[in-house]
Amino acid sequence: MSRLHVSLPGLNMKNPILPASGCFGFGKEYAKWYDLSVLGGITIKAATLEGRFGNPTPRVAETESGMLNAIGLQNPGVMKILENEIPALEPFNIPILANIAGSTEEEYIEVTRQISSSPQVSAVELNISCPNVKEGGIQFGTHYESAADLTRKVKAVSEKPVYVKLSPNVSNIVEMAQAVEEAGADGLSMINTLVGMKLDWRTGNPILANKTGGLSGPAIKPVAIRMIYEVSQKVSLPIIGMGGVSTAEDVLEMMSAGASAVAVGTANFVNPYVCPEIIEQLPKLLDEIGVENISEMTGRSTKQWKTPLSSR
Amino acid sequence: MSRLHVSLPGLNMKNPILPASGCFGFGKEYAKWYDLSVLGGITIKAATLEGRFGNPTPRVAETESGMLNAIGLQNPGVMKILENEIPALEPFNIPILANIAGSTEEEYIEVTRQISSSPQVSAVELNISCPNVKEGGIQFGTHYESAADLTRKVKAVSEKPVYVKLSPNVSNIVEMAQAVEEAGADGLSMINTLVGMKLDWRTGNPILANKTGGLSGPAIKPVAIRMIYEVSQKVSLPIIGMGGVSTAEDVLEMMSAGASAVAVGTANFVNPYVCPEIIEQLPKLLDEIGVENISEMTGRSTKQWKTPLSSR
Amino acid sequence: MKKHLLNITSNIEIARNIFEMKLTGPGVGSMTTPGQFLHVSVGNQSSKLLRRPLSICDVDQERKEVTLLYRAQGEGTKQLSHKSAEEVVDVLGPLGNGFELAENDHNRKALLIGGGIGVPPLYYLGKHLKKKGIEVTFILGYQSIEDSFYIEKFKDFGETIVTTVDGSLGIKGFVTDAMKNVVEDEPVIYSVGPAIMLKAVEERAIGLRGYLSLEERMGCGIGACFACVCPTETRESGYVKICSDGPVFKMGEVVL
Amino acid sequence: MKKHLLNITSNIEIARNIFEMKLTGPGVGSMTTPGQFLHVSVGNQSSKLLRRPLSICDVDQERKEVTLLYRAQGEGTKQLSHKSAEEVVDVLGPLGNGFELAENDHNRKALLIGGGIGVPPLYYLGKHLKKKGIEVTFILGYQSIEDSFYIEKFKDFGETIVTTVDGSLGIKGFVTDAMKNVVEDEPVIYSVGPAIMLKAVEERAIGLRGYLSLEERMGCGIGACFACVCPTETRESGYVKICSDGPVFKMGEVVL
Ligand SMILES: Cc1cc2nc3c(=O)[nH]c(=O)nc-3n(C[C@H](O)[C@H](O)[C@H](O)COP(=O)(O)OP(=O)(O)OC[C@H]3O[C@@H](n4cnc5c(N)ncnc54)[C@H](O)[C@@H]3O)c2cc1C
Ligand SMILES: Cc1cc2nc3c(=O)[nH]c(=O)nc-3n(C[C@H](O)[C@H](O)[C@H](O)COP(=O)(O)OP(=O)(O)OC[C@H]3O[C@@H](n4cnc5c(N)ncnc54)[C@H](O)[C@@H]3O)c2cc1C
Ligand SMILES: Cc1cc2nc3c(=O)[nH]c(=O)nc-3n(C[C@H](O)[C@H](O)[C@H](O)COP(=O)(O)O)c2cc1C
Ligand SMILES: Cc1cc2nc3c(=O)[nH]c(=O)nc-3n(C[C@H](O)[C@H](O)[C@H](O)COP(=O)(O)O)c2cc1C
Ligand code: FES
Ligand code: FES
Repeated sequence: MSRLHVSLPGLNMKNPILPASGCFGFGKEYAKWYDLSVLGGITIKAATLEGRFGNPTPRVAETESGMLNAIGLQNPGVMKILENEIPALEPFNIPILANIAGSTEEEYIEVTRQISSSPQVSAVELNISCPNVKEGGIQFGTHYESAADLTRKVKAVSEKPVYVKLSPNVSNIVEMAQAVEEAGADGLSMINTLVGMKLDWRTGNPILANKTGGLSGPAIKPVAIRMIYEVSQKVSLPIIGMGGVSTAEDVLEMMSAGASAVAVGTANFVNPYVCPEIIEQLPKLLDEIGVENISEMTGRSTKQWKTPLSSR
Repeated sequence: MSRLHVSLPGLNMKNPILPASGCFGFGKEYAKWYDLSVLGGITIKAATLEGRFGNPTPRVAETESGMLNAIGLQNPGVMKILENEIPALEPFNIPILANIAGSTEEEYIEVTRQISSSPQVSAVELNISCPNVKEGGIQFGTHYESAADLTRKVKAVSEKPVYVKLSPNVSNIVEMAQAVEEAGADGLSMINTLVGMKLDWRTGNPILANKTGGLSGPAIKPVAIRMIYEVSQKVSLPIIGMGGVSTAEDVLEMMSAGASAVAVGTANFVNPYVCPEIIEQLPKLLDEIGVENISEMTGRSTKQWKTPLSSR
Repeated sequence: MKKHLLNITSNIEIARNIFEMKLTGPGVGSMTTPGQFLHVSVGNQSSKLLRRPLSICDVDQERKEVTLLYRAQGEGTKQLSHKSAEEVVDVLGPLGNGFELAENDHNRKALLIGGGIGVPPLYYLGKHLKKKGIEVTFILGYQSIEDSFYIEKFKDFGETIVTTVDGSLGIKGFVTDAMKNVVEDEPVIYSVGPAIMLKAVEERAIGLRGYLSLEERMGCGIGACFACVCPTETRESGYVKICSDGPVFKMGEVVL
Repeated sequence: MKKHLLNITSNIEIARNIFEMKLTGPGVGSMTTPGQFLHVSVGNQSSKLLRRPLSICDVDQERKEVTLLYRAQGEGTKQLSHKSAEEVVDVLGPLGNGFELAENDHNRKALLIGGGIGVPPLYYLGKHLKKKGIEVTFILGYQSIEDSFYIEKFKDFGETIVTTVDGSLGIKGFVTDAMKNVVEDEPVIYSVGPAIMLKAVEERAIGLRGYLSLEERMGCGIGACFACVCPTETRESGYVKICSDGPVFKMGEVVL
């Protein structure tokens, strides 16, 4: 087995790198740039029950070392995704993590039921943290009981392991993580974007048509690292870490904080080859620090002390 | 009256620019660089009842377009501040905003009582949001009732207007703002730092001795703008905006979002002259967009629509 | 599709805040279609993450040299304007679908209408159309004479009508003010500029065949992030992506 | 105190990852005291906000040229190492308090002990002490021969003993392994290096007078942010700020 191999519920990955949801479409665009079979896995764009057009444009804005997006969950709907998008990924033979969104519990449940029954889908990622649509699930993402409740119901119908994607826009990420753990989640994805905004100083108008958007990119990495560090000490679920990762060094930092696999989002826009480049770089860095298997990296920052550390 | 003049409770400022607490010491270091009387005001470093040594070093780390700090409220204690530090600012004849921290309600109350009675102090800033000390008030900063309670008690003893400095590490900043408004705050300062962390990828160890720290700098500006934008529509208190401001354009962006004055923190470390340079630049930008008085900028982003906009 | 590191051969201001950047490298070989764009990184190690879409303005295949014209307006393009010869620029491209070159229209006329920083791609397009023997007319709209550029060069390929908003050069007004008799003339329309201009052009050109090149803020530039969509009534999905389905669309195809 | 824009006259690698940068400008006039440092901005418009403290290694007041020696290890210093002659570097300084030059010690000896990237400020210090007629001995500690630099230049000012951890040059071991007979010799000690080295030096030099230059991660570099404190038992406040009260302290003054 390769030294980069990692194994998470439903996701048997030849390396810990997968693109983050919404930053890689359904894969076919990047398949024109490189052979996707080098990836550890792929997270596909959020699926809702019916197709959605999303928000008006402009949908993106640049910020210092980051970007704002307010795409608004545009997608063709779960049926078309199952018909057209997922089959196209078959040749690459990599685990597929299907991101799921909705406005109501019923929508989440139905989308999960449909998508998790595809033999190609390895696991589902419950997006209860999209800040960009009025009914994008953010109500579940900041309210612990609703999140736990939804997790329980989705788990009941899912044929595949369920990862819950946490919003960083909460007072206490640990309590949120514990709530969904207790509700039966198989893993956590964290973090989604921070809610942010940018105005044109000349006019005072927001750049985004949606006004606010989700902040991603290197700017938010310190928040992601902190939250993964805190949560990994208090729950025993595996964590797919994300938030500002753009280099192999970032991947090892995030795994040290407690992540078992790492998703790369915004960095794909900066460099479409970023995922394969990171994957190529990882063994060199492991050599540099004398670590044989990358899975040993997970949680190094806390393992070094005998008792778990709380950070404040 | 100058076109840059702004007036907030207790703070009659010849321009809207003041250094942020903790980023400017007690002023005397920067007084070696320029004449502080050009400033609209000055926020001094947090005072506690007794002197505190703060956290072990390293206390700062660099992140992309930002930095982490975990100073830990080091200060000589309120008495020495009143004896040695505040009098040294007298020659500059600018409003002084005194930042107050504590571990207990009693400490906050006592520090406020003492410092607000100084004739040189124009207003106090209640720091209920320091993420870097176990007992730095963060328990008040993320719990609405405790924050309101503390505000009420501090207001009762303060001889000067009270600004409450809000933490961005909350699920709902608007509810927090409303709670302290109801409790009688005279104004809001926002935002304090986001809790973040950085690890050395080679060792897995945190860079900061305190492990986690507060994220500041341009990286967090989109979060600050969003929170000021949301809060300014739901409370009628004046807001001292801060978070990543480093140019005159940033100042106008933040005022457009709803701030009445703007504090500059981390940018002082990048360029010690940043405050006077911004102040010099502001009239040129106002000319460029044809605005006479800077106070007209406050809340432009929302004033342009007839009904207040909620952003999500 | 490819990422290329190109070397700057020159980067000079040719009008107020308008820069002409010439870049060379083997990657230029693939840049053959007018209307396509490059997704340009403005700095290394920098806090500006997103690439800037810039149209291909001209290509010299012998020298393997591509020309971009850009306005230094925001932080990113200003940063680009400070780069000097020999420095390297990281670009993705060529991206998007360019202009259809009206193969069957060789005995017809073409009217190329560009506003402001929409002008550049018309240069490479005009060159191609002229080579095909099509009679080309340009209408180029600028803010004022100080903002105008490349006018003499456009004249190599066809009649060139200039409009300026302040009247300091050519016709005072907008490009549409120079669109007399278009419908009778029956040219094929090719237009690039802000949405508001494209809309006005479309209204003046009802019944004609034409192509519009759209602008929108982009994330990926390659069709993956859904940042740059535009509604359409002619496609089943209900939208197009400007970066990968466009930036050039048939007139009438998208809802402006 | 001042911010200066200095022009790079040269920036070259003189040992493995060790760069010598020479900078010129009128601001150099004020850089007269060994042991002070410059707070150096590593890039414009960049995502690296914090300045890097770098010691003054040498100053040529006639040419108004200051020399810095730095190890390109992290992102910021690597960025600095890519700058070329003619480029401008933004520095604050000179900052901090330098070495006391032992005015009354002209008939005594000085022992200057530097480890790794603590070596540079000893050069300017040695120059000054020699000019005052003091007998100078250097102990310079490096990782290995590839990391060593400036040894021949140090010899101009006094005996120069080298240690390397791997034994590839000079004495195998640490600087303290070269500190024989120090106490009997009674030199004034000047030492720069990591805290662990300074502690070891201090232990070997009990009873001697000496100065230590400390390192710590800095925010402001000018005493305002309290990032760089160090405990002390000799001052009322209980702490010193390395950037403004130091970086040089009397031996015994700070708790290492
Ligand atoms: C297909 C296409 C072709 C283009 N061709 C050219 C050209 O040849 N010459 C030229 O000068 N300009 C062209 N533009 C516009 C150009 O992309 C923007 O002017 C440029 O991105 C602005 O960047 P900035 O750094 O100046 O502004 P900033 O405000 O710093 O940009 C911030 C972010 O907003 C985006 N943005 C801002 N304004 C625009 C805009 N008008 N269109 C798209 N994105 C924008 C930037 O790309 C960046 O992501 C084209 C745009 C598109 C979509
Ligand atoms: C007073 C003083 C004088 C110094 N003189 C020299 C010198 O002459 N030559 C030289 O090569 N180095 C010197 N150093 C150390 C030098 O400042 C660091 O090596 C450098 O800041 C590291 O930056 P980086 O970009 O390589 O690392 P990064 O890891 O990118 O730095 C990130 C942040 O941490 C800080 N940092 C990292 N390591 C150190 C360190 N060892 N000490 C202080 N801050 C650190 C950086 O300044 C920056 O703020 C001195 C330090 C001090 C305090
Ligand atoms: C353009 C864009 C679209 C996104 N769409 C989704 C989405 O559909 N579902 C989801 O769970 N997260 C979505 N995200 C969030 C990312 O998956 C990721 O959690 C976040 O961007 C942080 O990672 P990054 O900093 O590496 O981009 C989106 C992010 C971006 C930038
Ligand atoms: C080194 C440092 C020390 C700080 N100390 C304090 C403090 O004592 N009290 C306080 O209310 N805020 C403190 N802050 C927070 C700032 O006042 C400000 O709210 C925050 O840094 C965001 O602004 P900026 O991005 O402009 O730095 C500190 C920030 C930094 C960087
Ligand atoms: S920019 Fe990403 S889809 Fe067009
Ligand atoms: S670095 Fe700010 S006090 Fe020393």
